[in-house]
Amino acid sequence: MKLVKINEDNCVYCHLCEVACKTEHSVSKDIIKAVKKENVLSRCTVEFNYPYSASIMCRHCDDAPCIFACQNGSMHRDERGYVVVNTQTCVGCWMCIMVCPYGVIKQGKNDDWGLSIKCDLCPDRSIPACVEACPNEALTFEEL
Amino acid sequence: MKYVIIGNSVAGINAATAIRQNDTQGEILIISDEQTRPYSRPLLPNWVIGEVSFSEERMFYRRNDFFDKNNIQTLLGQTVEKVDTKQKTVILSNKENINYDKLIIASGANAIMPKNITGIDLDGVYTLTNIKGAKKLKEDLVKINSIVIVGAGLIGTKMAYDLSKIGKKVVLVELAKRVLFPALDDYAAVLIQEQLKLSGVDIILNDSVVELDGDKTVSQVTLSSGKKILCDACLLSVGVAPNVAFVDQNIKLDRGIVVDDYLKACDDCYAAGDVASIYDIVVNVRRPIPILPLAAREGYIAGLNASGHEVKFGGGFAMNSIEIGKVGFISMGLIESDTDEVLEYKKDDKYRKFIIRDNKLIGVILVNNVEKAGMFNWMIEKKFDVSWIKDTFLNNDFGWKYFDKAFRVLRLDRKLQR
Amino acid sequence: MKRIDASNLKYNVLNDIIRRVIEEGENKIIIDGVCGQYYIGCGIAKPVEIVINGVPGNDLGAFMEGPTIIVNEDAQDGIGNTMSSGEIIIHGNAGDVLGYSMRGGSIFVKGNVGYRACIHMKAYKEDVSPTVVIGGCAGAFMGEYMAGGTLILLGLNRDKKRLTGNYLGTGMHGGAIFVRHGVDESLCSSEVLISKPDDKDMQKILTNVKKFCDLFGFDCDKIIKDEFVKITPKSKRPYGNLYIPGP
Amino acid sequence: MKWMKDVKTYTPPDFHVIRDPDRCIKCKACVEQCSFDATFYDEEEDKIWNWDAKCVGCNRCAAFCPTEAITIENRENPYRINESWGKWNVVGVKKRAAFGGAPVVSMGSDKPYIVYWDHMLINASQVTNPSIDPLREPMELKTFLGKKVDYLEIEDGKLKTVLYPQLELEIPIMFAAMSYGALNYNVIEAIGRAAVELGTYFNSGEGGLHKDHYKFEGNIIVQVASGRFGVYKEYLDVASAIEIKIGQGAKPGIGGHLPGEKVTASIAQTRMIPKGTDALSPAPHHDIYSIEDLRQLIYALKEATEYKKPIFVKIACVHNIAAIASGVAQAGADVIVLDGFKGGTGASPQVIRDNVGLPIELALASVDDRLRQEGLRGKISLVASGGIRNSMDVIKAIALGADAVYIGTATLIAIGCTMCQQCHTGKCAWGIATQDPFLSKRQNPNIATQRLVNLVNVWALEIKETLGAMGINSIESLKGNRLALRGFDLSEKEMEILGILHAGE
Repeated sequence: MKLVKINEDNCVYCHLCEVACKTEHSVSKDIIKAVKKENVLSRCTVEFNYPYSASIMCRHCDDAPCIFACQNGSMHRDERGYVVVNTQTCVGCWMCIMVCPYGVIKQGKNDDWGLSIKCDLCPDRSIPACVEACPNEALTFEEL
Repeated sequence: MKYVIIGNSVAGINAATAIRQNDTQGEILIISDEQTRPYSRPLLPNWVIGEVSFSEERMFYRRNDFFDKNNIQTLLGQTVEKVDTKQKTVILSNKENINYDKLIIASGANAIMPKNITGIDLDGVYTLTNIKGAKKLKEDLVKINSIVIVGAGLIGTKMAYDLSKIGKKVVLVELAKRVLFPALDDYAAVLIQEQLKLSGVDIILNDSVVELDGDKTVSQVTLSSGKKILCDACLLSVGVAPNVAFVDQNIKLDRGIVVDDYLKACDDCYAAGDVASIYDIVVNVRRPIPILPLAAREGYIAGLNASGHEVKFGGGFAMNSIEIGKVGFISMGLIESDTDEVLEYKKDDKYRKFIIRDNKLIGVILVNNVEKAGMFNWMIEKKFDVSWIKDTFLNNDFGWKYFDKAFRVLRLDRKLQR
Repeated sequence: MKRIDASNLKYNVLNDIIRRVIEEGENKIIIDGVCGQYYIGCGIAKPVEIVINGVPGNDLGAFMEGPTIIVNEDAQDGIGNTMSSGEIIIHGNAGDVLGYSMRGGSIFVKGNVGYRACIHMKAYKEDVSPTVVIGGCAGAFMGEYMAGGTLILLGLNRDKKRLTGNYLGTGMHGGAIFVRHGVDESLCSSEVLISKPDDKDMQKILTNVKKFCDLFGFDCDKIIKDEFVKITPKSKRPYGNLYIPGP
Repeated sequence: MKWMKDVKTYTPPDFHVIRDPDRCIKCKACVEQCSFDATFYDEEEDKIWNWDAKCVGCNRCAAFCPTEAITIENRENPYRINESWGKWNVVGVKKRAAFGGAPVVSMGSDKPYIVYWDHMLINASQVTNPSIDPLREPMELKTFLGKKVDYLEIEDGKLKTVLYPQLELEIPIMFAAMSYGALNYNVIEAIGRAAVELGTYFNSGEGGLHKDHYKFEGNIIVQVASGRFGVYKEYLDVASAIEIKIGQGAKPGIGGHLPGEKVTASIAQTRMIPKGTDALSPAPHHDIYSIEDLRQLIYALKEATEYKKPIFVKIACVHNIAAIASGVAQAGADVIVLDGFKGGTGASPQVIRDNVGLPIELALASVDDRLRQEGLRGKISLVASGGIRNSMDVIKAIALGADAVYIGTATLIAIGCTMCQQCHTGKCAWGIATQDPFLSKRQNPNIATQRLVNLVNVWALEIKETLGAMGINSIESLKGNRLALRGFDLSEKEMEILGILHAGE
């Protein structure tokens, strides 16, 4: 299964993966609108602790604890085999956050309900937006 | 091969999923006394106050096509009266016998009805662990203006908050000195109590209900302190007890069904979910831990083992996630200790607490900054040596950045599987 | 042991013979009749012993790693140029630029040395540090740019001669120079500090002087009881303030 | 703003950072990329600020801004225009007066001296001696560097003469000496990999060679400079050739100076010096005061490597370069490297960089002439370096008499350098001239290698096409062929030194 490989030795802490992620997961698909109007949350998070920096996102565990913890089947494995959350049914109980061993699920909002936000490896793209945006090959899309 | 699963909820569904992954041919039958599609039990409080309805997909545990897609038979609305593990038969209350090759008991737990409260049989006394109890409460809700909730556990607390949100007068009575006693320590509980009070909930601590009075319907609650509270209804949420009435003598019981490391109760019979007494890796005892993530995993492992695998279940530990008003918290494992190393960070409504024993993390409370909680969960589960990294736990920006590079790379490259 | 007669051999021929002999596994070589051949022992990286009878030419033991070279007479310029380890023992005087840029091993000279001894000598990795002991006097610019190591100047055959020349320790930014009988401060550059050696320094001096005396037959006790001074750089960065970021 | 500016040492900013607030999405890409603190985020105000005085014009922020919200502009001279003083002279006086130090600068001189390359045109064939299509016909760029014998003796059908060691270059372009310390590990790694892939050589510079880079054996030229950093047996053995650095074009007659803060543990080990001390390269080699002394070092190195490797001697172009080069040739060097006035540097006093030396074009022509006159040119090889900016500069250099060229600045520009001239600060925002582990990550060796390979391959293609147009099918035939060049806008004297005719002649 192809995944986003995190090459921390190449990460330059530029946040462009986050920007690309926000844009890809916005309604408008417009970078400025996505950030300024839609307030989209990024699925990946860039961490920094000099000199380390890296963008961390869902590792799509084979044995995903978040799927087990989900109280109504919102967290599931899609046809590609990736762990994704059904935004229509998620109620934001944060049980997935409680068990995610990588700490990569974020708290978002979905109308009245909370919404777990996580990497869905861009189902509409052949290469995830963050990988494409990374200027230094710190994120690569490959078999892990 | 015929698999029979008693219980149509989290453990049962996951057991069926696991069996179907391994055995595409075998017959799978799920028996449940409930008539509904498997639904999300934690959402019942929301359903009661009308935030969500059964017409919405989010109310259900699996999508509508789940049984068809996985070729699972169901027998709904039937109560299991007896399990005969010698004959490998399940006897239903309508005296029908169902034979099985493998049995998985995932019958869950029911609300405890305390025997020492008089007047518990009156109308207007509710419980909220299944659809039956919830339905009753929902139907009567229009008539109820004030309600006493007995037991400030997860259900009690959430219900108290939800009911006061829709304008009911709520009194929350708790025997212990704080709300959410087993899940939170004093500091965190105060944060929750503040939220409850803000939304209008009266909290009475260190007290218990001894008597319910009323003419057919509850109208007054008497506490052991002698205090009397006028009300229209009383919700009992003092805990749950495993549903084990139907098992035979081959299946050993303590508080729940005793299982081995492979979740086996006896030959060809497995137990999973709230009904099973499993190993608590934090407090080192066997006991039922009635929480959803564990039920799901147990069900899945029981299903795997029933269909020919030998997967060990390493045990679990208590963990809770709840949001009351503006305060969201996650707690895991032990929450208080006088004898272990305790790390604490307190600032306004931010709270982080870690309990460490022998350089292993055994308990965590996170309030209002919970996104990395799962990493601690992993450390507890894996009995990870935290001596070299524990100093960073209290940082609000805790994350991968504090790990040793080699370890981090291995983990993020999925070379070190969870 | 192998004896080589170097009379009338050109340096490249002689060195080729030495290299071949070492390749064959010989670990002690005596070269007789040496008369000014350059580069003896240059670039040899084996712990062999080379004894030289006669006066070897420039760049004796340059770039070498490990050999012991014993010269029984005087030697010329560039001894131990950029050497990494090994030992050079001169039973006479040595010429200019002794131990240029050497970073390990040791050189013992019985007599005087010329100008610019131990320029840019340096130490690295804590435990790798060169040592040079000079029995006689030295010329100007001794220890220029010195970045590490130990240089001991004994001034044994002083004879009214100045112990060192001008510009002692110019640009020095590491290591230590020990001078017996003290040093004329006006000869030193402004980058150095002159102090009294502490016990640890004295121990180091004693060890090296003892070895020097064993090699050349002096009375160690007599030499060591005289006063020594220690010359060290004021800063590891002598020219740190000369420049500003431009443009 | 964080803190008020220092009024006492004020000089007007060189750049103006313009941020379009409508486009800025506060993603902080610019903030994290600026290593000079010229842009920073104020959390309380939720605002990103610019500080023009700190901007060095490296354009890292503009390059990374995903919404093109940032523009960097050169600030006009704010002082009253004075043709004889100019901004730089005023600022120069002020800075020296305020800080009490000599400004150190990097990269090649930016002063408007004449670039002779741009005053030479290349010939092409028409009708007679027809042009060649390099895409379909073989075109030889292979070059050998090293001492050549006068004549070959053949005995029994076999070569009797013992040939001198040679470097074999697939392309007459090598990567110039840039030391570990000036550049970081990742950049050297990339340059090494590119050299291997291209079949050419890279020069380690005077800072030694990291153990990890020994794997490039076969494509390494190592340098022995006055500091002798990292020079030891293995280092000499792993090299294909050894270069004695006498001088550097950007700072002829000046020593090197790697400040102590750049001497990290790894660099200290590679250079074989203590960690944190200044790495001082003396101006001269203190064992070289004459051509004879140089000869001594050349042969010491030859002895140390058993005459198996060519010895390069790199000299900076200065006024009597022809006589010096002749001496170097006679001292036994196999290859002479001429480093021109426009050559780059990691750090050089500004006045030296901008005023001392000689352009490579003139130096190369005069050295080639002199060596020819003395009958030495056929014996040794000449490498030109310092200010080679494109493939046509390579062609012109070879026509003026070089065997091959070194490229330094072009190498760095290929991998990101924007010539902001801040190498000496160690804060290179492009992750090139810095040892900061966080900044060094900005160079990904995989990407950088590819860029270098692309650059040199494209130059090679352009050279082949130009050779084809000239009707030459081997770079060898171009060497010293000054008839292929014509000058324009040059004085008679300049053309005389360059040895070329005026355009139209």
